[in-house]
Amino acid sequence: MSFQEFLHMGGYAAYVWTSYALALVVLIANVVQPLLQRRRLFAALARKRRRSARN
Amino acid sequence: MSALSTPRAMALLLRRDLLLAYRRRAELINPLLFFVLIATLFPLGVGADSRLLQTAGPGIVWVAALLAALLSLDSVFRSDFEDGTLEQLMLSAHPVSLLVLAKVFAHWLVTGVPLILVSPLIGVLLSIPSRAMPVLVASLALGTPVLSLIGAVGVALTVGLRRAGIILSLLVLPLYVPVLIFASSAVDAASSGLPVGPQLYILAAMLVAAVSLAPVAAAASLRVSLS
Amino acid sequence: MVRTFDPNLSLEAADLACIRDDRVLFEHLGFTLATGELLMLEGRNGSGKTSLLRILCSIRLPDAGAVWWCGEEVQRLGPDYHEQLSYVGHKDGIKQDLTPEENLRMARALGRPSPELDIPEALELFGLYGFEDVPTRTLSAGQQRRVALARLVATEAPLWILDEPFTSLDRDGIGVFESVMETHLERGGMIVMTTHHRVALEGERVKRINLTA
Amino acid sequence: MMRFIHRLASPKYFYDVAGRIVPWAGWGALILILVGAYWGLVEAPADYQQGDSFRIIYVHVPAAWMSLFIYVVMAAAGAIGLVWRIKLAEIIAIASAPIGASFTFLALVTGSLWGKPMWGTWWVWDARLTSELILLFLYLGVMALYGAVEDKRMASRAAAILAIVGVVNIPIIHYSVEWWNTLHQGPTVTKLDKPSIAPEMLWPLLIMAVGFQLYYVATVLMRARVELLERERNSRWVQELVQPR
Repeated sequence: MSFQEFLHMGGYAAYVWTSYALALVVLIANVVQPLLQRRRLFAALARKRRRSARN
Repeated sequence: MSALSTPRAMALLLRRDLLLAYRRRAELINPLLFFVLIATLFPLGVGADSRLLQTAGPGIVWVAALLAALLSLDSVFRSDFEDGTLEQLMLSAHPVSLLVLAKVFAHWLVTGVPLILVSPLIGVLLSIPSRAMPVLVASLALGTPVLSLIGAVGVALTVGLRRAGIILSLLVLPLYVPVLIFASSAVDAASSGLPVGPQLYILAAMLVAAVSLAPVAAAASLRVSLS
Repeated sequence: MVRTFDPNLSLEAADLACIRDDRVLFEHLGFTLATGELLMLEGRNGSGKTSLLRILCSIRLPDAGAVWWCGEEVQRLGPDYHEQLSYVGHKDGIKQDLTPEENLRMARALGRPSPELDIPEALELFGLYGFEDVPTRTLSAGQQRRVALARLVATEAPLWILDEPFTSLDRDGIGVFESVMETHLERGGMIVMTTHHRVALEGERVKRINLTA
Repeated sequence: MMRFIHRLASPKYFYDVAGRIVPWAGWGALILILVGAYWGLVEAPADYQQGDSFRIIYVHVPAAWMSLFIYVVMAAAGAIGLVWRIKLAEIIAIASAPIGASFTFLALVTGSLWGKPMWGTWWVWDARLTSELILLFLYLGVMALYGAVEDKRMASRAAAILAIVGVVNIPIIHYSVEWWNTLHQGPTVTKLDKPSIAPEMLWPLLIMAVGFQLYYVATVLMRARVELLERERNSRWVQELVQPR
């Protein structure tokens, strides 16, 4: 099987590759989101700490 | 003097809620009007072909009933929450779930029963054959209490929220799916002269399950919403 | 002969904490209340008085600690505890579309009816004679408050939990309610309350907790 | 054993243990998913009826499994949190919701993408797709309720009750939809049901499924850790974590 054939997926390329791409996006999004949230939280906590340190 | 028996307290609560509904009887008509209105809009939207209406009729009646039930749900606990009587119910000497059951029953009597009574009229508008009318009424009689009971859980969860309406429909409508399926299929089967026993038995089973489980869930939800 | 309550009743709280929107309102709060005692909760607005009352009623869960009624945790007692308490909160807890009499009848159905006072007597005590059969919504705010307070004497519960009971009462109403509280304590009842008014009850039986401190 | 549970229930300990599990589960998931995808896309032979389009199965079916599995986990964790008032269980429940919802979404869209070449339309009221759609609404309801209640402790208890109500209803909904489907569709070929499947097609499916499970473990713990930090932001251990002295 050539690489071309592999990409072609027997004529179903659009469906198969969209499915896998979407799965990839969803899987990555679920990892990235908590990481971002964690960063936001740490930034907020650090801000709060600086504020209270100044007072 | 000891506390009243719980059934007596439930009866008094039921009486109180009916009395309150009677004192605000002008509002009672609204869900009913809504029900009739939706049923009128459908033929205007899809065309008045009587064959088409016959196939779609049972579904339309039931979707309309679902929406009318949803519209009236908010009043189960809302006013009691706002004036603080809900707190008093939670602090009563009786199990909250049974008091909830009494309240839901009162609510069904003033919102569900009128729907059942006008449903033959809607059936005529949607050209449901007259032999299916008893089944239509029976399916509503078994199904609308389930709607009220499941709805009560949803209202109990959202009663503390300021804008509860849209969330309430998101919580409650998916749970209405089985009732919709079996009830409209019963009416459908009846209009084509098929037996309807299984559907009605399943609806009855759902009613039994809802009566025994929903008040407990609603009581637990109220406890969360009030804290 | 006025009936007295069981002298062995007690309300106890230990290590209570309340956190609201990640602000600690109070923590490590505890007290014991015996029959005939009044507990006054003091503190600034927003210091958690209402939250504490709601925890004591078992409407709200404490974030730590527990409340015991006669040695049993109130969350576990449920209705058996509710039977022993009457609560008048911020909201009057009365139906505007019902008459005072109908409101009290419902209250008696939910709790334990008082063997000493019937509904007309309870209303009369609070100066509502002649108003028993008009819709409550036509009454003034002070009169509505009186209906809510009449619930306390129309039912029989040893423990009263009161959130600012004097709100919108006139001087006469305050006087009446103070003497009602006095009688309740003499019978061996207990009261937990918050108020911004100076209350004419004094002596050993009055305990105070300041939440701001 | 009890002591272990008790220690696990302490937020700081949970935070540390979860932090140690996340990389293992995460890398394991990555490897399994890559192996499963390679096997499914390259090694497995094409289906003699459906050609290569059946390869969507390796995403669709595990996602559909996970969507149900996570809902059950969410309801169970919610029930534990409600009954024993264990904060961590509440957090696990609420952290599961968005992950479960995204798997449900994935199952729906891939089902639709699979259906297009098979049925010729994007959407068929097939029993499984319909149930999956309702499941998505149930997830969205839980998330919307959690988002709408301001006090997060109260919100998670409300969401837990809703999840339990949902989990009681899921079998009823599933059964009724299936029954409705046979009634209205007649004998349509249910392509999504595979009575028998060749082992060389099955293996990648199972590997994918385990990979998704591990992925769920990793992401739910990641979310739970962040949620825990947010709720405990005023406690000493979080303060020390943010800015160690």
